[in-house]
Amino acid sequence: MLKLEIDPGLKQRARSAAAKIAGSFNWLFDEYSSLTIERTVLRFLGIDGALKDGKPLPNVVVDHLHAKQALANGTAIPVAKAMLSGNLTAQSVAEAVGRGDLDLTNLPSVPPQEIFEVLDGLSAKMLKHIRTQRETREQLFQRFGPRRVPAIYVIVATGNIYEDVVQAKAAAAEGADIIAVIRSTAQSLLDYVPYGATTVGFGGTYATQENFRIMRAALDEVSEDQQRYISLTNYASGLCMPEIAAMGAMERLDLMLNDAMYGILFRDINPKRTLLDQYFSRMINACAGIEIQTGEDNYLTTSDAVEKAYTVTASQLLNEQFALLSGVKPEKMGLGHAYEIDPELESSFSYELAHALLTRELFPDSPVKYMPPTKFASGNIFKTHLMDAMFNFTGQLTHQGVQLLGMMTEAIHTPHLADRSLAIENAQYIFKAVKDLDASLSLAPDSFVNTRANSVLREAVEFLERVAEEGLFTAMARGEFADIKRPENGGKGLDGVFRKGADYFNPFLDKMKQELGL
Amino acid sequence: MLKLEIDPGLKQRARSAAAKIAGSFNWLFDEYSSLTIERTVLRFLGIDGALKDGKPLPNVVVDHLHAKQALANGTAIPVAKAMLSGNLTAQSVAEAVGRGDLDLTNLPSVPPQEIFEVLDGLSAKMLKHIRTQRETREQLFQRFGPRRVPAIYVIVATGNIYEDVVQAKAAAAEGADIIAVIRSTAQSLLDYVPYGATTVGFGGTYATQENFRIMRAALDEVSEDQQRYISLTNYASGLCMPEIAAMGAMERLDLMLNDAMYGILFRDINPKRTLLDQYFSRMINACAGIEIQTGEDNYLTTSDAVEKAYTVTASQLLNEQFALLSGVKPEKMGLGHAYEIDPELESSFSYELAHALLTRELFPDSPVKYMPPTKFASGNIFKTHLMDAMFNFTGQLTHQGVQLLGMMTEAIHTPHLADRSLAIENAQYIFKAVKDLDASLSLAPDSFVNTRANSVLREAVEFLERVAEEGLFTAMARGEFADIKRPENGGKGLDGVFRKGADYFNPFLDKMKQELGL
Amino acid sequence: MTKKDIIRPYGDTSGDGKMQISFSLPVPADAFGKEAARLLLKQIGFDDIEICGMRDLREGYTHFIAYVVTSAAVDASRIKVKVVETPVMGMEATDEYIRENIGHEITVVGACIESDAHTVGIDAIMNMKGYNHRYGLERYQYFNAINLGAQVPCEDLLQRARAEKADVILVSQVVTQKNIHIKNLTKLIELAEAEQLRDKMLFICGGPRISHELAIELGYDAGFGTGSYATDVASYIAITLAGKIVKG
Amino acid sequence: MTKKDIIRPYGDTSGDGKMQISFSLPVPADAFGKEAARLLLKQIGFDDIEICGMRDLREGYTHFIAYVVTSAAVDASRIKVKVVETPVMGMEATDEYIRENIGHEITVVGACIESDAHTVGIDAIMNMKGYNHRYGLERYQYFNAINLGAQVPCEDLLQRARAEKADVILVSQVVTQKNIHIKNLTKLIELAEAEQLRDKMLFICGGPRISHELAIELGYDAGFGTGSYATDVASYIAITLAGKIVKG
Ligand code: B12
Ligand code: B12
Ligand SMILES: Cc1ncc(COP(=O)(O)O)c(C=O)c1O
Ligand SMILES: Cc1ncc(COP(=O)(O)O)c(C=O)c1O
Repeated sequence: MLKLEIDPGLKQRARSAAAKIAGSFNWLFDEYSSLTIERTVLRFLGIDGALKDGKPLPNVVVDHLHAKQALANGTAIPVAKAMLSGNLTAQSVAEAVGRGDLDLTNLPSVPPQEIFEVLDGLSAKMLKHIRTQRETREQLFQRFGPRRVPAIYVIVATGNIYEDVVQAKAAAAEGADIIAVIRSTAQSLLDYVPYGATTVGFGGTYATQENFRIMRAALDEVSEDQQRYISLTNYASGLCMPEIAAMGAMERLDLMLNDAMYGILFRDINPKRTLLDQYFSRMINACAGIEIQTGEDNYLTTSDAVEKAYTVTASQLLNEQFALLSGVKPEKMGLGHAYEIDPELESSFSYELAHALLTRELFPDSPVKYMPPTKFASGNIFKTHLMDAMFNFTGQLTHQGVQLLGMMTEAIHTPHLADRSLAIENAQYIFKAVKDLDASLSLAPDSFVNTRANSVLREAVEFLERVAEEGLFTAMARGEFADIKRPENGGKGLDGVFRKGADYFNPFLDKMKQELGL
Repeated sequence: MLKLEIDPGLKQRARSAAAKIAGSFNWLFDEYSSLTIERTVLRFLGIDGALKDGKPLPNVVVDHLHAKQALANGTAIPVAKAMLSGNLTAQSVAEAVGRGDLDLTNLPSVPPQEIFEVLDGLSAKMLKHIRTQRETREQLFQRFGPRRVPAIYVIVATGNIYEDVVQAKAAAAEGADIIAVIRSTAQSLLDYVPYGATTVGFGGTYATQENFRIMRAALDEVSEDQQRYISLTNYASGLCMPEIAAMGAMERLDLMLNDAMYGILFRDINPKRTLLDQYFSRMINACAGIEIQTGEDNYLTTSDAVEKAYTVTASQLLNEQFALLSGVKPEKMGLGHAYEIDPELESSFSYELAHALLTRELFPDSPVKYMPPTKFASGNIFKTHLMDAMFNFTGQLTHQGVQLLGMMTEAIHTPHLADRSLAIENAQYIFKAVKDLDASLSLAPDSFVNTRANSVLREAVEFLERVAEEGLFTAMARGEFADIKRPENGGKGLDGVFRKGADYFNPFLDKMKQELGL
Repeated sequence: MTKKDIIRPYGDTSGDGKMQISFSLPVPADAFGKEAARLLLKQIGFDDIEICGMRDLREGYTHFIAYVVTSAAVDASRIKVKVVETPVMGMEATDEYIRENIGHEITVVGACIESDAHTVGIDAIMNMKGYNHRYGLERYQYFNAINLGAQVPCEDLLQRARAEKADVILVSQVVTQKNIHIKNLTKLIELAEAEQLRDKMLFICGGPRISHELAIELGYDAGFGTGSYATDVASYIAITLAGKIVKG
Repeated sequence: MTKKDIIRPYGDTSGDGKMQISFSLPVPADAFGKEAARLLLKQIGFDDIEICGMRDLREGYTHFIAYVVTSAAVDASRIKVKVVETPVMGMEATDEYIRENIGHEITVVGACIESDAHTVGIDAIMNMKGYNHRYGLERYQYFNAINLGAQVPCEDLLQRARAEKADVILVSQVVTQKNIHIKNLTKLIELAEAEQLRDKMLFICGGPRISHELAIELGYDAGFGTGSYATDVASYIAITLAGKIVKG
């Protein structure tokens, strides 16, 4: 078996530096909330739908309170109050606010006990629904058998949810285990989640609850046909992390892109907003039994895969520590890395083997998310197909958890039906060909592969210790991550972060913490 | 390094069985000659050209003697006699015979000493030419540096030598190290070698001396451009093995397909004829410093690559022993094998790794000729391209000598210009990616790969020992090889084998034996 | 004609007409070459031409990889497929069928004709062993299968067929370079007609580039392409010969 | 017109017209589907259609792989290529050229506009570091390079350009799905015209699917595609602006 010999002292140092960094944000997690966290609470209470102009009702309600500077204690209490006063459902409360018929800051007083009872009932119901979804998934895996390793993950990205369904079903029938519906360009930057089924998107299809529902239903159908549980995934990251996580939990998504720092580094979302939102959103993922996936691949789409290999390792370690704080179990942490090596580099495969093994060695329980070549994919589809084959080879040889299949048309267009099919054929052929190869091989300890893995880890440790020393926000402000400077108070969405008032109440946060043993 | 642990006793038994089989043909090699051997002598004496109807002059002269039952003592003496009597060149003698103006059985007598003097002069001159060609090649390799390992070998097969030249030059410029001009369908079965430059062939271009010359000149030109010596190869096997070997020697081909048993098994050429012809033809190859390549891949185009893997090993061992008898050095023996594994087989890559390593382990000095997937190549060019990548991976990982690149259009047509270019791109990418991978890896002794290699060798040994017991011809007659029954006196060309007379003389055979220390 | 009847290529949106193309031109790998490639595709009639790959093949040639949109569409209702229409039976069923409907052994003579030496295909149909878990004709009780092997001249095949009083001739053609297969198959049929054998036997050809349609066009009774099995051929022969007995 | 002037695809024989094609159709993977594929290719105008691959994509779709022959040919003498024609100078030479011919710093404002977040391309042109061993414009002595980065609304870009008194605007567009790049680039030019900025600056766009020709068509001064370097852009800007000074 291919097994690295890694200096145990280094591993130990790596984890404690990362834990120190992640552990210094209790002030943020405990004392702050954000607009999207509040909108999540509303969604969980049962508020959905949108105004004619497309503005979702959760935004309407939160903005209403925000505008009146009445958000400090959260949205749960005022909504519950309004429900009790008017004998309304949460949804009707929101609709009334939307029509301008109701002012949540001007409600008759209600005994707090009644308020907490209402909220207790609604939150118990929602958490039960989420638990049921988790159990349904577990039963289906029980019935159909576990996911293959690496799982075959493909994207659909037509922009039209109905066209996506056709492509997803075809992919599942050909052997895909996980379907990712790629989001429309830069949905990260929307401070709301669009509503309803959508048929127009650029580079992808909007993440909406209805779209989740449509795709989940389609995949449940194929799962029966194929007698194999087909997982569904989408992106949480962005200005609506917890809301989308909540939608995923309600609609039984099985995995979600959820990176602790992606929004900050790659979308210029405010650091505080991002860390705060990811904290709650991952808790939702954890309760729903949803496997999170992190976005380390993003470091390598702009930087060199060899020179900056340590940034991937460092980010994996941080993502792990942040995930632990949200109650995510190691076997649900799909940490990321990517085969973004220059195909012109001599021994490119050996470098990648070292990097892939290092991830497996550091995170043995993680269903690692392995991303394909994209940066060096070119208009030469035949060459890209080969690079994808080398990527598939590495994925199977080193038993990565999830193989995000590369497409031979990566540099040209979002995948056509045939591109995806050829990608699945590629993976299936290579996976089968090298199925048990690992069992025949071993690694010389003084070999290039082993040496390289150790040196990447050493660089990561040195980097993390430096960051632990100066603090994450300072380091980010200095451009230590991905060569991009992100000041603590810069970026989008800072005005959506607020300090909790003395009477702040979020019925879900507390219950989830309890459920997760946090 | 990937190194097999092979039972040394098995290796020993394998070689002695093969040596016993090959060593039992001295009666044939010493006491017989064939029409093509005699035509070779004539070609070496300087006879070339053809009659208007296309019949080559060497055939005219040999058939003339054969018809008059005057061939037993060879052609050298009668031709020399005619030269002396008429003060003619060998060529004019042949032309006169061709015109019907000269009867070689009816010549005035000439003192034997004069005859031998003439033949000694002509043979010395020709052998010097061949030596010069060999030295030229050696100097060019000296100047430009050695061939890469594995060497990149591609075929051209347009049927038109001038079109072939364009394709060969393009391939060389893209990185090919060896150009093979594929022969027109079934040239093996022609009992003559066509004359002159040819522009019409099916599935390939006729092997003619003029075509050899045209291509060699073109490649010499590209070698200068590329500052890399580009080798040329063609096929000797068939009813004209020694003649084509002679043409290759004269025109500085660098490698030649020359399998001891191909003609028998795959072309139904008589067993005696084939073994006899290969004996002399390989001697010519050896004197010319031409690397021979054997045709073990042919076993697997019809049989299963796993079940019949041992037939490849057995044939390699036999080809080695026959080659040693002709004075071919191990470093000039390009023994063959092929990546003909079913891509649907689980662990196909591990099987192939075992087979590829076994060949390298048994023949460490051989510039092994490694053939690509052909049988399982389908009209799905994308899939075939991937199979070729796995083949290239194995070739580089196990340091095979010559990689005969697969083409993604293998199942469709003889290669288009772009197909060949994509094949070279495939090889160059994979070779570079896994360049030193071998150095990082080792093989567990009880691994599947090691166990499999030992079991293939064991099957080969048992097979060879059985054949050694009953004799090669008997075994062939019983269909032990490639499941095809080939009786000793069946097949084409037996009537072209004759027992040497008491005064038989072949001025080249003796000199070559001497030169090769046989 | 409903919308469903119009068949157009599909990339990722119904009827988007997307196609992938690659080809080589005798042009340099530069803006001039790329424009030549674009014009060529335009001349063929494509729209939205995106030349995404350009590879220098040396010696003045360049390889282009492109995605294009075609406006071509096929009317499904006009597609007429010529296929072998007899149902396919298993080996035992076929033997049983012959026993009942024909009552005697069927003699089949097969070969790769002329220059073609690719026997694997015809062996797959005729030899005992068969192919992909379907036994070949030799294994059938009611077939007398004579496989002459590789590179059999047309004359020899017909002579043997006559001598054996064959009911069926099977011909394989694999090499298609310069349409050699068309030439060889035509030669066989013409000789058979000249020798008045054509109507005495079924003439069946096969090979990776043979379709039933092509076979009919060349004057054969049936053609079998890639992925055919002995079961297909045997069923066809049995049912067709039984039909002739009834008619005759 | 000599024979050399006629450009036709080449497989392995001059002018053989061979092309490789693949595409998907909403048809089953059977004889009917294959015939639909053949008819489609025939309708496009291809000859010698050989459908060598047929892959079931499920959900009623099938993927076809084919080799065909086209009779199309391009007349070399009619190919007119619109390319950036200014010679390419190195960094030092360009700086020197600007010093001599323009005499002051050139201000360049660049951005990925609207929804596009692909900054790697424009960074390659503008940032210090550059790309593939060619420094970006920031590094040039005579360029004042202001890179606004990703997802900049057209309005903001123009406003900043006006504020900086920019000589040149650089725009990158990488995403092309549903021709979003055409829409965005057109929007920028129309706004610039409305704001009377169009003639005050050079407008240059770039991206993997941008050609000089397309740029001109959209109303830009120049366009740069895959494999462009800062040297190309800097030389073009320097020489073009110097020309304007002379003329103006
Ligand atoms: C194996 C092989 C060989 C072997 C053949 C061994 C043998 N005993 O048959 C050897 C090594 C001898 C060989 C030699 C050559 N080959 Co070859 N060979 C192949 C290869 C790799 C596989 C063919 C095969 O066995 N397929 C498997 C069988 C089961 O499939 P099949 O033939 O299609 O048969 C099925 C159906 O078509 C049908 N069928 C076929 N025949 C019949 C007949 C009847 C009556 C019926 C009902 C059905 C039927 O049923 C079969 C079962 O489903 C192909 C490439 C490829 N991957 O296809 C090249 C290929 C066919 N060969 C090719 C060439 C050019 C040659 C040579 C001419 C090369 C040369 N210059 O030396 C020589 C000469 C051969 C000759 N004289 O014909 C070309 C043909 C190009 C073309 N389209 O014209 C190919 C495509 C390779 C290439 N890309 O260049 N070859
Ligand atoms: C890296 C990358 C990303 C990174 C971008 C990081 C960053 N900071 O730029 C991330 C991960 C963020 C990303 C995201 C997305 N991407 Co993206 N991405 C790529 C990728 C892999 C490489 C692009 C690249 O960096 N090329 C290298 C640079 C150097 O090349 P270049 O851009 O062509 O630039 C050169 C020239 O074009 C020219 N040039 C470019 N701009 C300019 C400007 C001027 C003025 C001049 C003179 C010259 C010039 O000079 C440059 C140097 O030579 C491509 C696939 C590929 N291999 O091409 C997909 C690709 C471009 N992405 C794509 C998509 C769809 C997306 C998403 C929409 C996916 C999604 N739904 O989430 C998102 C959203 C992004 C958005 N809002 O725009 C598609 C676009 C499909 C299409 N044709 O429409 C591609 C082709 C992938 C695919 N097959 O789906 N992506
Ligand atoms: C972690 C993560 N989140 C989200 C996204 C994409 O979402 P958006 O384009 O909306 O930022 C990506 C894309 O690479 C990602 O890696
Ligand atoms: C050893 C050997 N000789 C010769 C040939 C081909 O020559 P021919 O088709 O004339 O038999 C081959 C083809 O595979 C071969 O392997």
